[in-house]
Amino acid sequence: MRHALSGAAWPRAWRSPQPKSSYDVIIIGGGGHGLATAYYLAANHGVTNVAVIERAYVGSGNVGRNTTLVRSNYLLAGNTQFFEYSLKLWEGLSHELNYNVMLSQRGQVVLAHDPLQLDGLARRGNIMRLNGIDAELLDRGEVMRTLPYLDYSQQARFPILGGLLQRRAGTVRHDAVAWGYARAASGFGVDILENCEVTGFERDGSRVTGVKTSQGSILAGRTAICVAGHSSVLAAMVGLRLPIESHLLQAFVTEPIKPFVNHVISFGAELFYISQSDKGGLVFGGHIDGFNSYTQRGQFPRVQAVAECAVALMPSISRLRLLRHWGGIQDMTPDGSPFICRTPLEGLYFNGGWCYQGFKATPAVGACFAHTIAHEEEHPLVRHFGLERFRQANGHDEYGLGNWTYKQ
Amino acid sequence: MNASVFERRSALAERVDVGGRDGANGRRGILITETRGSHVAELTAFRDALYGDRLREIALPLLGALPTEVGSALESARITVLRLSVDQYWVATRDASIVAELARAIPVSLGSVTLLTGRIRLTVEGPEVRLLLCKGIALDLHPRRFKVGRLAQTELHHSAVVLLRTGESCFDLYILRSFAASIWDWLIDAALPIGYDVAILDWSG
Amino acid sequence: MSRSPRRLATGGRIDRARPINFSLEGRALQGFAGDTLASALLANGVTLVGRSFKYHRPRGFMSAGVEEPNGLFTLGAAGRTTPNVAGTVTDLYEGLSAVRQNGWPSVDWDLMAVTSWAAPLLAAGFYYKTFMGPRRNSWMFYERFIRRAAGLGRAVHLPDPDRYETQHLFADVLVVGSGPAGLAAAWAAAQAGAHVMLVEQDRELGGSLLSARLDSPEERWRAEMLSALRRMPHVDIRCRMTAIGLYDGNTVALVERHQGRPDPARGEAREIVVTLEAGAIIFATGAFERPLVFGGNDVPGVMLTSAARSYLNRHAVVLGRRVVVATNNDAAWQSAADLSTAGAIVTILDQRQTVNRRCLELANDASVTVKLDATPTRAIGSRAVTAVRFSTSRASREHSLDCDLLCMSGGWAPVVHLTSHTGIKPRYRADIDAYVPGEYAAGHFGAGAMTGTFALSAGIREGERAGRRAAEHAGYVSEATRAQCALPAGEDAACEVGPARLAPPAARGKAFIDFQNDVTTRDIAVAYQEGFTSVEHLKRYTTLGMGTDQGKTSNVNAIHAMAGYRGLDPQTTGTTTFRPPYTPVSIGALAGRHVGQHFRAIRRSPLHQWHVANGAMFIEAGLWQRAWYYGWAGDSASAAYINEMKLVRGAVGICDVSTLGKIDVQGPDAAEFLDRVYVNSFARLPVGKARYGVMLNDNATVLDDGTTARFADTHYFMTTTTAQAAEVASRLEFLLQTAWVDLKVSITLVTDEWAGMSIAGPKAREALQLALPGHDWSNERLPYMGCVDIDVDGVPLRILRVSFSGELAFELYIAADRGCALWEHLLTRAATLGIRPYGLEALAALRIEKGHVAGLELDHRTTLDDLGLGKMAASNKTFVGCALRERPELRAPGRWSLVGLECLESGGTLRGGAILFAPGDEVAGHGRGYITSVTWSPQLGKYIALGLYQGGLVHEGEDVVCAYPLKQEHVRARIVAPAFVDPRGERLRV
Amino acid sequence: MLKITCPGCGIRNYTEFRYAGDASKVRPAHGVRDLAAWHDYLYLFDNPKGPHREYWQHVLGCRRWLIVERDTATNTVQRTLFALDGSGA
Ligand SMILES: Cc1cc2nc3c(=O)[nH]c(=O)nc-3n(C[C@H](O)[C@H](O)[C@H](O)COP(=O)(O)OP(=O)(O)OC[C@H]3O[C@@H](n4cnc5c(N)ncnc54)[C@H](O)[C@@H]3O)c2cc1C
Ligand SMILES: NC(=O)c1ccc[n+]([C@@H]2O[C@H](COP(=O)([O-])OP(=O)(O)OC[C@H]3O[C@@H](n4cnc5c(N)ncnc54)[C@H](O)[C@@H]3O)[C@@H](O)[C@H]2O)c1
Ligand SMILES: Cc1cc2nc3c(=O)[nH]c(=O)nc-3n(C[C@H](O)[C@H](O)[C@H](O)COP(=O)(O)O)c2cc1C
Ligand SMILES: [Zn+2]
Repeated sequence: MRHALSGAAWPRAWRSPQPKSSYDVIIIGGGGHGLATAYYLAANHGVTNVAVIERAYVGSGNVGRNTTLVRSNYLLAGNTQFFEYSLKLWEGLSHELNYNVMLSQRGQVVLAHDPLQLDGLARRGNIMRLNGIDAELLDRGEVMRTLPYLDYSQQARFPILGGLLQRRAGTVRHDAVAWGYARAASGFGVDILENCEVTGFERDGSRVTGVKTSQGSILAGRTAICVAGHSSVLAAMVGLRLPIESHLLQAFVTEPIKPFVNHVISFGAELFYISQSDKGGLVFGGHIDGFNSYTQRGQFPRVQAVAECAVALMPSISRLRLLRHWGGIQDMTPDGSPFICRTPLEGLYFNGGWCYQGFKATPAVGACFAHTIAHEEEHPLVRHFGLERFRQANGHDEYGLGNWTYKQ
Repeated sequence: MNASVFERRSALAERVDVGGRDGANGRRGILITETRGSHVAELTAFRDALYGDRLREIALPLLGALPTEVGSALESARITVLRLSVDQYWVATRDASIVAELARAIPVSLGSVTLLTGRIRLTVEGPEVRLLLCKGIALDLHPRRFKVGRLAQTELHHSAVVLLRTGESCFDLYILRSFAASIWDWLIDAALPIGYDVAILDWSG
Repeated sequence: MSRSPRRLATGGRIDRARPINFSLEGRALQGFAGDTLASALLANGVTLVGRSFKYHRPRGFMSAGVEEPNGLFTLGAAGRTTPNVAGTVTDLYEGLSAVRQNGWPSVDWDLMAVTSWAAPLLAAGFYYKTFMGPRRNSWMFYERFIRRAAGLGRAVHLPDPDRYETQHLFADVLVVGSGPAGLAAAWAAAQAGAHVMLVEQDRELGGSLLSARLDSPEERWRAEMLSALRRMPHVDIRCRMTAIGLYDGNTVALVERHQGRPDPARGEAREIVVTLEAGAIIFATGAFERPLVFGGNDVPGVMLTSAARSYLNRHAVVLGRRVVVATNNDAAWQSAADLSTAGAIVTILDQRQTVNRRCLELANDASVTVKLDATPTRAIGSRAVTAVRFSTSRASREHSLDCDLLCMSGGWAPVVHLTSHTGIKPRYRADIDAYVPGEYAAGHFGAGAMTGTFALSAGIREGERAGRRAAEHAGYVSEATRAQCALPAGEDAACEVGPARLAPPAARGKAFIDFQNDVTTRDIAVAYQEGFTSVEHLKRYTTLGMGTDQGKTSNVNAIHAMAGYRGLDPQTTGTTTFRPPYTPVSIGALAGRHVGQHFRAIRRSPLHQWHVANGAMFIEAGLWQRAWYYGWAGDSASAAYINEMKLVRGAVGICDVSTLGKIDVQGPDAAEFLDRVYVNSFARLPVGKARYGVMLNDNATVLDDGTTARFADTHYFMTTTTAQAAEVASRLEFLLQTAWVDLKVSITLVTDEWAGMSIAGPKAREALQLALPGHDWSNERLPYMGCVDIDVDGVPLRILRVSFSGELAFELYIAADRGCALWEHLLTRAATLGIRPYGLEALAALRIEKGHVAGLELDHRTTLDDLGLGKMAASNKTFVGCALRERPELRAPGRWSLVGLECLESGGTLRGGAILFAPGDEVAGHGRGYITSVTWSPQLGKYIALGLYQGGLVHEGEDVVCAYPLKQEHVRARIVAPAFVDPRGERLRV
Repeated sequence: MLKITCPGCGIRNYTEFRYAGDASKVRPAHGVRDLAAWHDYLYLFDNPKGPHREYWQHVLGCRRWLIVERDTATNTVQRTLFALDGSGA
């Protein structure tokens, strides 16, 4: 605050060091997950001889291009506790990092348009309540009172029957998360190496001993992959095949307007969700484009389909104008759940497969992955997220997706 | 067959009856016609090159002629034959007996003859027909690219349709019955600024 | 007709004979046809047009085009209220009403301007460092105020009364932009025979030529070119159409705006979004003029030079009497000359030590005072500019010049947006101090100012060349058409550009870089010091370029500033990513006609109209609308379904099942094929019999269930659930075409070909005997699970004796278009039995009583065994999913599997989504299962349910607690076999 | 817009098709009960950034299944054939 009031600049947010020849831990990927992992390694486990290697700039990946929704309305054992842990960490994060990440708990309403959907939400809400997580089931009238500007007319193609409200859900300022963790980790001595791309791994038999990068080889006791949409590319460098396909998800923002939408609203007829940023833009997103791609830019028909959902949900959005749309590459998994685990290779750890939901998980991923790396054993909250889970059963299928990466 | 107590009913009955509307410039640039009482049958041969040829041998005398190119159709007064893929044909006719004859003539070991009672045939025509269709169909329908007699299986309003060009400014659309009312509503909505007339061509008499 | 103080009596491209009335905040004003809102306001002396985002500083128009950062308005009223519209691109229309934005209580007297006293607090990144407050959720408190202050215009929560459309168009060659380069390109491509579409966002063709005087050679050239183009039949010219994005595969998204006020009742669209596929694309999008960066460069009256010229020559508006033009390049000299010729006293300050001889001659001829080596340091004035301070490299003292219009020109930024959309990075060209397209994808060509070719004739020739090459790419090679078009008479204007000098951050007064988002040179310094030095970090930390203008006037200046701090050249720093849309586009336009009921197609059963006419209420089931319940049975679903159930259990009802998926499976290998896809055997199913089948996904979860009947050795008729019909069909086709290519089977989707109806209840047979008396409906002829094709009056009918409800039942299928007649026939002929229709709600309730799985039981997570159907799996054959079904956890005894539940509390309600616990359990955590489907059972007089429970029927007879904390309910229930009615199935077989 | 040339119908927008994943994976023969083989087939992907062989069905057109060779880094399609003609590698 003092710096802010005086108007003077703060010191450099994070150092820009030269790479050392070796580290105790190398984290590949300077997104939210990689930076949070580095921070918690230092803060919780005293491991500070750490490098985060980022091929572009910090936050250039999905942490900097997601729709910033955080929530803990999960159903399956394992998920409820993990995501609630994450939400709790969000609630203290600005103070912990001394950096305002602008957690805005404006509440999320998930809508239902047929009775089965409503029963599904009821089950979800009941599970949340049974696990100490706030949830309210709204009938049509209550949704109308809470969100009076949705389409309740005869013209609505999929009438709104009700919804599930989690008041503690909301949004977080995405860039601030990357910067806040980077700054705090750097403060502990973590080296953040930007514009440094990992191009291969150093190996000693079945042990991974470091990475090859665009700035030379760097050795490490333990190496952790945190590269979101590029997990398979990294895995291929050590000959691993993953239960992951990379898909493109688009996001959208309108011109800034005065407060218009207070909550985060999720349509139930198709995948579509919307909220308003502090800057005033309506931020929204929909379904993945539907075929695997690393292009980081979307197809126009998806833009139109998402706009159609927007108007179907909220007819008054029609006159507002789309300012920008962009894409991010995300890992899609057969069951929609992620991986945080050791790998078949010694010294190599993996976090990925986050589908649509990795941003809200950022603090918990950091804490649990750091634990997993530090203790060489999975944190109890992430035991469901192993790479081998499909050998036993169908994995951890929160939304009943079957086994399709591309239909979610 | 037509005298049955179970008379055929259009999926668009109430809709077509409403009639047309003038467009923004006071004109009606489109005519949409629903053909009633036609019969559409699908002929397919099982996957085997020889079967396809046999099928053609049998069908040819009954149908008079068969389109040689995949994605094209032949029209005569009584009958339209559409070739959807190598060994898949549609026969659209006002004459139910042709379908019956085909079903009799083609052995079940060779392929199948299925009466399609769930297809609605709409004809859209008029000087503005391409303007209307470009609102929903993502194909280049310029006559130098899509000639008279060409057909395409494509998408219209989230559903699969067969589009056949029967004239410079005249197209037939075969649409699925369950989507028909929705597509109709969509079409006349799209035709609103252009102006349209509607008509019924009844072959059942 | 009122005379505006600043409007010239003659000249310009306005039609003085067509005055247009409009209003600003209720104040009646007048302009002319040909005006934009901006030019009309300026003509009326309105120069203060908005307040800035953060500091609420007064602002005037900076530009005359899409790059405008300041002059944003809220247009229209009620449902037509549209915020954030740039006045510079709004064509004036009769009755237009505009409101300026972001001032409170008004833009003229903005109390929020106090925030500028707290300016130090608002430096880049201030949010991140403050507002955390003492408590964890303090931000939520501050945020309320920040949100209210943020945002530009105010939108309304009313539906938009206007109409939009989408279209698909095609062209051999698309030309974007109708400046000299674009016109020449379109002409040349059309000469070669290509079908050309020429799009221009402006209301008129000509681009920068529209800013030339009407008596100029440029204007004569434009007119001749236009008439040449209009004579070419295959040139499609569209004004008011903006290319908003370039996508994969030569796809360009465009938006066309209606002129004036469209009438939705007559079908007129306000905007049309076009997806255009082009054989080749020519980008002739021109260049934006860059502002100069000096203190107070945002004071109203400071404006881009090209804008001042455009207002003068295009709209006949003179914006100042004492004008200073500050520049680093030649283009501004023409504007200075034009302003002077129009009567202003003009001084030009050029940063360069020497300039082109032609510039000096131009100035001399037009009596413009020239000062070289002169860099503006500060504009003086608060609500209007009154003077400018400038310095030279020779003297340390600042000079001052009074002025009421200060024009600035800091060089040119080619419009490289579209070519960058597909990921091509722009390249920096030091000679013109600008970014140009890094490369072109195959079939893409650039021409004119957008490639850095600023000289007029060279741009025209480049356009011509691009036009020919594009036509060639699209397949039009023609040797005969090498003819060149004429060039404008006279010598081209000079067009050299010097380097832009930025005011140092220490200079006095705020020097703005991003005007809309209030990013100053100091903010860039802060970002630099704090390490936000990459252009992407700079953007995100300062919000630079993130406003409605997307940094069209600010990005290059910002990059230069940061490159300067870092000691890098602009090629190394690079630009931020360009993203669509090029200019903001209405969300309604993107949605087009897919709004309201047209949002997604509605599928209707062949009996739909009957249901409508006979009091049915409908419910969504995927795209289908299904009859939910009927008015005869009650006013609400909860009342009606019970009466409908009673009817089926007590007499006979009829239900529309046409939405079931239907697939014809034919061919010599049909039996083998079905044996592979179903868990149970169909090869041994006799002709004339039907069987319930279940198919699995490869991962052993249940994909679908349904009845399949055999009508011949090689012919089966498969039904699927409504929900999975499309999925099943695709799956079957997949297997046949990729894995089992040797099987001779053909699959035809016949869902739409058949109307289906189920006649169910103890009197079902009687009903059929009454309705279709000529046929044998006896149990012997058509036993349970029998099937037969019959002929009624020459019409084929397909009968399956299957039951979902548990009662004696027959499913009748008939050609879809005859369905309604059959349905009515049955109802009339069997009326004496009291037959009536029943809907989906009753159907679902009946099946719960019977214990059939559906809906939430088939949720892609449950396996065959979970649903109690494990014994259906044939052991003597293999089927899809059988391998992975053997995985250990899928076979574990403790899996949640299907149970029935009976409510034990009179007056208690079972609810779907309740969580199940054993009586001794702590009611917390994830429970042992949950309720999937519930109904009131008139038969049993209580609520019954299906659910999944850990261990399943092992616990039969035990009590459970159904917890529903959302309503604070705990209800006791008992686990029972999931067959509440006629468990032995006797009623089915009568 | 991604365009796919259906060998039967010609060049179309990708929206007429449905994507169905990696076509280079070999489905274990019907009846094979090898858990590991099915696991790898169903759950593991090369997911390359570069050339990719994949299944699409022309679901709103001729309904045929296709094999499309496309570069996932650029979305450019190199080749399309009917799955029936391209089974195997
Ligand atoms: C459009 C969109 C919207 C989303 N919305 C939400 C939402 O509302 N809520 C939610 O919870 N989740 C959301 N997600 C998902 C969420 O953003 C991601 O799951 C999450 O950000 C992934 O973790 P990350 O932050 O570490 O990833 P990233 O920020 O992507 O970090 C990975 C980093 O690895 C780097 N990298 C890759 N390869 C290499 C290499 N070879 N060498 C070095 N570095 C490399 C990348 O440059 C990148 O910076 C969304 C995703 C997208 C794309
Ligand atoms: N002397 C100089 O230094 C200098 C600098 C720049 C320009 N110029 C002059 O400007 C002219 C350049 O000609 P030009 O043809 O290259 O450019 P132009 O500016 O004359 O025309 C570009 C046109 O493209 C349109 N446009 C841009 N993006 C569009 C989009 N996405 N969709 C639809 N329309 C779009 C603009 O509205 C404009 O009309 C020449 O006369 C040149 O002399 C001179
Ligand atoms: C939550 C959120 C809000 C955003 N708001 C804006 C905005 O108001 N203006 C803007 O220009 N971009 C906005 N963006 C988009 C960014 O400019 C940028 O497109 C995005 O971070 C992806 O980066 P890229 O386009 O550089 O690939 C926003 C992004 C996010 C994630
Ligand atoms: Zn096809």
